[in-house]
Amino acid sequence: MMIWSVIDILICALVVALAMAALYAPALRQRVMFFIAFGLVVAITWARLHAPDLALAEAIIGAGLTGAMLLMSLDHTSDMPREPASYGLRIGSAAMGGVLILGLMMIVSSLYPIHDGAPTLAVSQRQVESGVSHPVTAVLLNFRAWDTLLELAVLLSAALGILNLGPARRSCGHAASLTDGLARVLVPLLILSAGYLLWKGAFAPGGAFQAGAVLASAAVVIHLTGWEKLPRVGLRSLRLLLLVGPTLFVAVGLLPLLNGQAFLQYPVELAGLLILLIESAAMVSIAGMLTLVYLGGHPHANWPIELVNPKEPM
Amino acid sequence: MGSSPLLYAVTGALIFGIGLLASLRDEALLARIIAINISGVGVFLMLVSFAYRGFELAPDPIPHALVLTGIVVAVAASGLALALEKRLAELPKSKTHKEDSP
Amino acid sequence: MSTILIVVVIVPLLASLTCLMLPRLSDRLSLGTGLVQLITGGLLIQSLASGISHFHELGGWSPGLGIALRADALAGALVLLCAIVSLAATVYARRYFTCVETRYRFWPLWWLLSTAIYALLLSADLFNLYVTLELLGLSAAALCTIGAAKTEALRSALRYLMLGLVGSLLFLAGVSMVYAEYGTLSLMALAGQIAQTPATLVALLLLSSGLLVKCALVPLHFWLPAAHGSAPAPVSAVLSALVVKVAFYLLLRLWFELFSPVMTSLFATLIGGLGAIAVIWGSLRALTAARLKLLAAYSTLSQMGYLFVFIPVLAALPDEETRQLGFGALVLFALSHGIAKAALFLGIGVIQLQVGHDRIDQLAGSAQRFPIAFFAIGLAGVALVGLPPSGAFLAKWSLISNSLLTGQWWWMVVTLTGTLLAAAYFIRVLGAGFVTLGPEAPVKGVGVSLQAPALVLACLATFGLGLGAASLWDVLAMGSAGGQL
Amino acid sequence: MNSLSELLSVAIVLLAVLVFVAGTVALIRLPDVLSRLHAISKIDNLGFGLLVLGLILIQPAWIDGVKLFGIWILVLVSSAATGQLIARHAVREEPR
Repeated sequence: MMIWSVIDILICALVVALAMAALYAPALRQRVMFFIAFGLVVAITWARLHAPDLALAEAIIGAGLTGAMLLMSLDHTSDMPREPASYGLRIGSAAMGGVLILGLMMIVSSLYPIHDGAPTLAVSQRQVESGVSHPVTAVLLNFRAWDTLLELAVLLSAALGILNLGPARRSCGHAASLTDGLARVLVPLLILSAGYLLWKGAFAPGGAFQAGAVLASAAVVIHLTGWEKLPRVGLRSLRLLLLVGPTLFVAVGLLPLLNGQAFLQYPVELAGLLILLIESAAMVSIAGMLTLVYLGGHPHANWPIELVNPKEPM
Repeated sequence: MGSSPLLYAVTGALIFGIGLLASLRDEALLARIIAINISGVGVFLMLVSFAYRGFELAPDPIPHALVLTGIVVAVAASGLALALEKRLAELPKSKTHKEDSP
Repeated sequence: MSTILIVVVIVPLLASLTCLMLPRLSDRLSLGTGLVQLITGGLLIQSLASGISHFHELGGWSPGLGIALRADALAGALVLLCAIVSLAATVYARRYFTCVETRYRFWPLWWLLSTAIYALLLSADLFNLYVTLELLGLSAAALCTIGAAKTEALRSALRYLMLGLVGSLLFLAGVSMVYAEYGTLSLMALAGQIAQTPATLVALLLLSSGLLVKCALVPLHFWLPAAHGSAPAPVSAVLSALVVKVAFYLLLRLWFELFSPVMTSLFATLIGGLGAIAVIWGSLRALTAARLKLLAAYSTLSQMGYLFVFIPVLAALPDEETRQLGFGALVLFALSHGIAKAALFLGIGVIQLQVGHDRIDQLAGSAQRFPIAFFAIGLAGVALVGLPPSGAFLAKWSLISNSLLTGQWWWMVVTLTGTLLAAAYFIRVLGAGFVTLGPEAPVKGVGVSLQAPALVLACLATFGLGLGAASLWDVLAMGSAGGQL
Repeated sequence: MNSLSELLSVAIVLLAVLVFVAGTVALIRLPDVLSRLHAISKIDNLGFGLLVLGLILIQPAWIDGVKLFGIWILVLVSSAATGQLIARHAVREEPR
């Protein structure tokens, strides 16, 4: 069993080293590269800590999408002005920070051994009523469904904030036949695996967020290859795309209120089906929102609606 | 064998601290977004290592759901910040004189 | 299993989604939603006053397993405050944003912000509070950039967003440590178990510092004046009146309900000291502010300082009865500041919309041109300074008498100097405004429905809360506000 | 206790590690972009290929072997494409 602690030490050392590199590398471009590597090693850490859902999400969202966004915004960020703060200030803040971090590390280690709280035991006991056999999906979409609904609202508010800002990034795609070929291989595969991830979410690691993120990465590939031939997403369908996830979630949540039950209390026998329904709608919306978050602006000039004349009488 | 989650929790606390300190430094926005994301991963690392129950037992699913929510929230916030900065870079450097009434 | 809590939280979310789907209906829909929220808030307070405590286990799972929504008198009072201020700001925003397209972009985000506020006030789960805090920060930052946002507005919104993220991260670290130690996230379950251990103390520090960043207490305040000063008027009204106050509500919840065994008097005095610095420093900066909105933002800083000065006084109060009254005074002060500050920002917005700028030294003649708006600003000033008819006067009076009762006379000195400084910077505004222009000045009036919300709020702040304060106290007493307080 | 296939897979994986190390050293030491590119693509197809082969041998279910093989094909496709793009960019940069 000694071998595992060696591996653990290696992984932790690698994670800390990449974090330091991503924070203190001289040039911005290097930092982004180190950050993407950091995201991938963290995905391996989640796998080591028996959290496959998070490994998927970290690889796709943490390293993939966030990395792609950072790379795309590198071109309009001037490199950092090189005037480091006074030597004393830097040493002082580093020392003070170091002491605080050491204190936090000692306190965290004093928390062990961790024992299961009441909610954890309740999750395993009542797993069968949740309608799905994978515990993480059960917690996400049944026991703590309110968190997930608010999280969709967070994504929606970010997407709306971005849509109101300005035009989206121009696709810098030099439609070379090579990238075309790559996209022709990757995009169908990504869409296929998104569907697979969505379906698998009920009984194994996967689910709406990972599937939505995979779809968004397919959109990133399309944006990079600069395919103009694709049908333009109309304003109304863009709005519908953003809405279908949260709206369906709220609607399914409100139904139980009609016969006196609590909000989001799915009938036990229908729970599995309802969760699949919510997840597929959420996947579509998440894919749309994450693509907009990557594009950094609205694809249509007169978002949110085509006005006949701007001063349309109310 | 119970020691390994403690190692990850302590690493998580270390990364959380380092990331937070770096995010307070006055640098290009991109660097601060990277710092905040790294600090977020630090907290998630602490959460997941609190959930780890060793090789044989299944881990506690609740922190995994929390961290999944955290990852998605982090990418939403980073995306909004990057879009704001892109817009700032696009706006003409001179102060637009049109007053704030739309 | 009270469904009124669900109505309070879900109606704004549905409104946001419908405004996004059917932009042409969004104006009328927003007015309707504002009214529905006001009625629901009234019903909630009424049922709380008659002693019913509201509880809703989401998904039907027991609180330990699932998330629960809960409303006691404190939460009910703030829900009503939010309903009143957001209705007034909604009516105002409908006229303020003349461009139709901006309004269509404004409404969905506006109702997402309201959803975040209501969800945060009613939530009884620690991690759920983190998600609502994030939704609050993101939608508020997005709203600051609505309309033709200048570079200055964008830059301050970006700084606001980044600091909000730092605050949320600190909060999340605190949440993870509480979960590691106690194994549960539900506030009710935690309230009984919290014990005096080093890890709990560190968790309290992390949670509190995260929230202190969000309600801009002195060392962490520099983002507030720019953000509130450069946002559109209805947004900065809600930012100053509600968003900052909701973060303070969370601090109250944590300090007095969850972590009360860990709260030492030293911690309370330190917080009171920081509050005192905020009161003085905020008022001084308001005195020298060049623009009306900056003045209002600095005044928010100093008024929030008062709320923190209440903390050591309440902590030191001996018996339960006076503590209940003192807590009632704190809530009264928070309500009256919220409504008065919203009235002030909405009034300033009227002037800025018409005149094109809000520089104080060039305000000449604005009392002539916008009599209603300027009267509303004056009335709001009365409530903010804390002159007799207003609720703030009663709250400050109770603060001063309690501070003398507990022998901490210095809080009285801080309150008095703060009030004098506040009076000074308001007189400066009124003086500049009442300078009359020559007869030939173009007196271009402004639509009443743009000025009415500010006036209604100002009257509510001074007369409504002043005369109706007694009913607030017995609602709080009946609903056992703040749990163990 | 370890059967023939386990011994074989350990050997192959060690070989793969060797290729990774060699590729990394080459990446650091080689002077210009194109030759470095050569080193990286070696890591991708040969090193990773050996690693996948080693892992396939000890997979209980054959379907996992197919998945691993699929992963290798994907890595090959993407590294070929990116290698080409980097090379074209490097060549265009060179004359200046």
